[in-house]
Amino acid sequence: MTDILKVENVTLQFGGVKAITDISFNVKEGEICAVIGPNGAGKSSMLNVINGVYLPQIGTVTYDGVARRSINPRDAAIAGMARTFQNIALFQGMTVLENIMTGRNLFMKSTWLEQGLNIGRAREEEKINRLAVEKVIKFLQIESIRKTPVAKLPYGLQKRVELGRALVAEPKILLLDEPMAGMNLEEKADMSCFILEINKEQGITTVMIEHDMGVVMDISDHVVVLDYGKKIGDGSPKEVMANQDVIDAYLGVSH
Amino acid sequence: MIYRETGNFVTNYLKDREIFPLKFDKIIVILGLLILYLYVPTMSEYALSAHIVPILAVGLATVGLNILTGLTGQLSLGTAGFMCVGAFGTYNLMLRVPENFMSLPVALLISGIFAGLVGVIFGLPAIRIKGFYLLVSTLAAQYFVWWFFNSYAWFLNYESSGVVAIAPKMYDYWGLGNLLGVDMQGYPSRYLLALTICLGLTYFAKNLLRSNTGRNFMSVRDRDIAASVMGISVPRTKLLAFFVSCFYCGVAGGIYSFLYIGNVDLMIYEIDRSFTILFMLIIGGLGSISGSWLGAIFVYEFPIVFTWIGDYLFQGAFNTAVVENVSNMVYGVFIIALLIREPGGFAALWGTTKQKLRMWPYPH
Amino acid sequence: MEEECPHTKMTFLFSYDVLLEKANDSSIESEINAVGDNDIAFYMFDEHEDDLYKVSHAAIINNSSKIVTLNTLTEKDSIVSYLPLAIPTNLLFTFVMSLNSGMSLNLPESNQTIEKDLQEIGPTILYAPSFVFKHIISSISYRIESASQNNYNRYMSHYKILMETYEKEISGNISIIDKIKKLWVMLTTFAPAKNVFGLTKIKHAFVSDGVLSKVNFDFFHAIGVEIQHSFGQASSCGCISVQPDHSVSSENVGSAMSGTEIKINDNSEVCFKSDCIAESISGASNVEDGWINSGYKGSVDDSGNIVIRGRSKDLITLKSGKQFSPESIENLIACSPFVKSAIIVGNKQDFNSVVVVIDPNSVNSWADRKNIRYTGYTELASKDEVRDLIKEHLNCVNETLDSDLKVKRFVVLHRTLIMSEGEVSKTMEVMRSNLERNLKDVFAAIQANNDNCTVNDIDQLSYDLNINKI
Amino acid sequence: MDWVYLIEVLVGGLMSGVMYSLVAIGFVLIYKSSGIFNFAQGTMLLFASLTFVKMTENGIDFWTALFIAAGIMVIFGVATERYVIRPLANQDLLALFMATVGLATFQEGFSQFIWDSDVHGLQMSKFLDIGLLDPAPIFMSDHIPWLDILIPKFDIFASLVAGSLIVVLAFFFQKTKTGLSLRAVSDDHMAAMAVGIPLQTVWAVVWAVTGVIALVAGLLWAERVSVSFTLIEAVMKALPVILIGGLTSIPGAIVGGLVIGVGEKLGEIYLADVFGGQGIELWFAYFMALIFLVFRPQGMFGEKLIERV
Repeated sequence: MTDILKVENVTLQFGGVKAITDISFNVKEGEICAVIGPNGAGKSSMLNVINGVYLPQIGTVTYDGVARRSINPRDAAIAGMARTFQNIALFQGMTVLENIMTGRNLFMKSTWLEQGLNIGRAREEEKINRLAVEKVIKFLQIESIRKTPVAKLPYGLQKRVELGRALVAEPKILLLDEPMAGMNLEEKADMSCFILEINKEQGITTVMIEHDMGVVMDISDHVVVLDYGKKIGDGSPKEVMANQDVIDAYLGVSH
Repeated sequence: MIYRETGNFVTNYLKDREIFPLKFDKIIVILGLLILYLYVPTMSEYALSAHIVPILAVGLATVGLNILTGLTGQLSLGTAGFMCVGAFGTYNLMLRVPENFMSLPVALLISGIFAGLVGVIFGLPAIRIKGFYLLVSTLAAQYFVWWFFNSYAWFLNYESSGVVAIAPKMYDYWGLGNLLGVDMQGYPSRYLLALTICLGLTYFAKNLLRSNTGRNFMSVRDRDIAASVMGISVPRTKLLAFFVSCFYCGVAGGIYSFLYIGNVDLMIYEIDRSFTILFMLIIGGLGSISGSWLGAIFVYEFPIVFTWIGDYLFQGAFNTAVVENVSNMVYGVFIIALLIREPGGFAALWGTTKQKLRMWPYPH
Repeated sequence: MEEECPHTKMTFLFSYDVLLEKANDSSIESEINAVGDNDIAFYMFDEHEDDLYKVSHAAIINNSSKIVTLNTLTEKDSIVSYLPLAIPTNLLFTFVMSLNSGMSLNLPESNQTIEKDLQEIGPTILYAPSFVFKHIISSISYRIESASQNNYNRYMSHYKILMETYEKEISGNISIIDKIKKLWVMLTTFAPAKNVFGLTKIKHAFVSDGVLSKVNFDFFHAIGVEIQHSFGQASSCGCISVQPDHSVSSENVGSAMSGTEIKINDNSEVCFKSDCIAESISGASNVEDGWINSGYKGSVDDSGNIVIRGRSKDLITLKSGKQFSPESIENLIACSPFVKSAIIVGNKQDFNSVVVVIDPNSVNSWADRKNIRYTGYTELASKDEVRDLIKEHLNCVNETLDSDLKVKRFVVLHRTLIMSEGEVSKTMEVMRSNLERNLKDVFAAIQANNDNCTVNDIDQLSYDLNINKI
Repeated sequence: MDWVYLIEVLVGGLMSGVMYSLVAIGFVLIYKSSGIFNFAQGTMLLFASLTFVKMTENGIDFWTALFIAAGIMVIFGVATERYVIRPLANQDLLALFMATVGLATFQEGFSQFIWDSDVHGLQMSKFLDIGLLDPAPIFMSDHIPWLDILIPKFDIFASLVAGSLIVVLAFFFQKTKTGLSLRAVSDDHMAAMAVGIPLQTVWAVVWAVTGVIALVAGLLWAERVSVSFTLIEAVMKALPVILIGGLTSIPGAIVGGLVIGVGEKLGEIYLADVFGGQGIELWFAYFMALIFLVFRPQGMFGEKLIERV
């Protein structure tokens, strides 16, 4: 299998603070790669560098064979990256359906004039893309909340809607930032199933930040461990668990 | 209570996104259209000229501002400036283009496009500036446009008074009036033209709102980073919102000057009007097209009705200044109370009422 | 899979894609033609017998035709199916009947959307087990309980008017004023109330199992939802009797349909003969002298209507030797919107006791209304106020009962019944034997006449329950 | 190039900048403490100065009137916090902005209702005769003797008042407990609440202080433009100032005011001809602010936001 994503020597700093120091790792096509590490280890920053929200000072990210120091988030989306956020970034003023429909915006080719007049391509696209959205709604079992404003939903469901919004864009690679944070056991189990199914059935490469070690060990193929902005482990879940640095980081050996 | 929703189901996705999915609403809308087109034109000239036509004009501007502020989240205080571009644009098109090529409805739309382009220019800073900081750009637009038309007398056809009357022949519509034997300068025909434009543009706005463009607008408003991560071009979306919004304001300005007042007067496009329209938007409810119209009706009629009640109760015991001041006080308190009680404005109030009616007799 | 389901031949199971491919195959026509009338069309599952029944094409089509003709169903009708297919009568009433009459069959989108779907579709035929009707009553009740005081009072007074005029209506002496009153309360309260639940267009509402209590039955009839009881089981391909239209008796389940004969045997059990029957797959037979024993106690009244008293297995014999079917009393108790289910305990006892499961929704709303604080179901159920509420209701029920059947003690259960543990069936019928196994402490304490008991529940926790005297 | 003229213009610009800053400081205080974009600042100026003028016109002496007017402004500020801001806490910022616009409408009606809508002149010189020096010349333009530059003495007086106000404010925020609480609140609402700072009290204090600042600013402005409806427009002048300054910074408000004041004067002199018309000061300040913000979107002293996602 080829590497769909290569992160090479990436360093990111805000002002004088280094969030990420010289990190490199590869993600193979079709795998679930978990990025783990204590709070403040630079995990979210890593995702933000990968899809271009942050611009790293040094280093390249090679995605789909193209090496770049930075990528515009929009271009990343066009190239097939979709993601969810740590603090849910749903569009709070919109319904579940509208939120997920927004995920299809790259498939909408009609102009705003057509859409305003509600003619031709605009109608057709609404129909076709709605069909794709409905498939995702069914897959995530959120039929009953389709027309509910997302602001009214409980946390777990919002996470699910956000996953739906990313998924409906038919991405090649899915970046999930703590998809199970703050969920109860049942919700976590559901979410793990969804992620596994997305990965195995639809073959979408998944990069996931997660705190729950149980979940990480269960579903990921490849684990990258960060601590204080540095990479301290990289390998299969078993290898990583046996790594002394990782154990130290998690058990809190003084630095 | 009046809603009977049983058996009201959709069989395809296009039906699911209809503007009026409930049968009952459809009936009301058809009745409303009949009244608007058949009954209202027969109302007195006073009712049309002092109430209905001006409400159509400011309501349309409110819908325009709603697209920018309510849907896209870009706060604007330049509405009156953009209306001003529309009014002067229409006047100059009618004045300078040979009348065989130009007619009022066409001039209104073209000057709307002018206003839209001016809007795009002043919208450019929005790509970098966010939130309240953007006020400075729209205020610059407001003051600059006003100063511009004030300074360059060419646009006013060198009328020294600052007010130009509109020649009757400008209401000619390519001889349509003679053909139908109707006085096209009369308020009924002015009303019908304004109504048709407003309904058309409201329908257009509603369509935008429920289509991809509308969702892009709202996504930029709610979370611009998430929007760009999903492939939405945030700058393009903002500029488009400026264009569409200012187009509406421009057309509304044309309607205000041509179909309501009957002359082009710079003084009515001062900053106060921008605030009035912002009030209409907030009271009506951000993001709701029907709310914009409700807000426009309320804000426009409030001082009129208040003065009328004051006169009726006190038989002119107080002078107009006192009535105006009290009206301002009541109005201010009303706005604050409404924001405390229901920040979503009339649209949200109507939404909850409708929900109650649908669930009657149950509370939820 | 073959090991788990020995009666299923694997060749019949395809993935959906393969099925679709096969459907496009031209050979499908000949396969269809090869099917004979007496070949098996479905397997039906009987939860009580825990057995599968083979149903032939001819039998089930025949049975459904009878119902279609009896109720003059046409392609203009529509029905929503929301029970598992394998439940015998559901299959008959929804799938087969829709094919037979041409009416449209609707399936809800998911479990959570049933209510909304029902409202949107607005079916003309409702086919449901009694728990659905009870659920509708309790939903109305808990929603009204949480309404503002004004609305609540108005609803209650309208409810009174409705029931009064309904009684006059069936007794035939309704005055014009009463008619106007009824029209008014319908228009302002009950028509919209029906509408929210999608009941507006209902022409026939079939109850699949057992009978509704009189109060609920009358309420539905009063608001114009004509309940028709039916009776049947898997061995009869679903249905042997249906109440006719406009029947106003909540007691019976209608007379035997054409082609069906009814006999009451010596144990006063209902036996039947029918031209459409199904065979058990396990070979277990309940045929006695050519009559199939339904396993239900019952009788036939003067006008030929069958009255079902309850399952013979569940029969209770008091110490005094008095025998009765608990179901009728349980139904009476459960007709309160606050009671979800009730289980009578009385076998070999001096008197009857009852285990009550409260309805969380309506009791929640009621508690909110009364300003009662609680953290969850268990605490709510243990509240003195709730105990008093149930006690009051039981007193009312007792007034209608013979003196030796009166309920003397009751327990408010600390949890609801769990379907996955088999305590209730898919149609929410209480499965006594499983319940008695899971909550043996409660039943033992009641039988031992204790005042309280500690339950070691299946969740490994123990709960203290009071056994209250009435 | 006439250097003296240029310096005169510059100094004049600085002086009018001080006036802008005075209005802007009130703005910034409220924005800093609660994130509210207070549009009622202009009507507060009107209300304060109108109250003062009407009292002096009715024979109340300067200091008493000043004291009473300040008291009324404090009550008004506290009432605003209690009945407008508190019920709207946790609302979206636009709603709060609109509420202050509503407040402005109310205040505009209210102040003109209880007083009147006439234009009042205000000569401070009348009141400042406190015997130390002959007050009349202070308010006349004069040449500063050793430089031969024409500077209105009133401007110097205004600058002194503004300067001392800033010193008092600085003392208030650095040394008093309430001031420190305010700084804590402006840094982080939640954290401030967590350590037990009473948010609502702080807000009430801020609104009261803003009311007093509005009184001072109102009186100084009124000396120039008279007490009337036009005072409300002072707020429109202050907008570009605080936006350049960065909304949350008092030094920003001051520097912003000076920049706009000087820029406006220079623009009028050197650019008016380019645009072929008079009155470019109507929009020139906004353009300056706009161009500035395009290069520095968070304003001069505003905090740069790193958006966490």
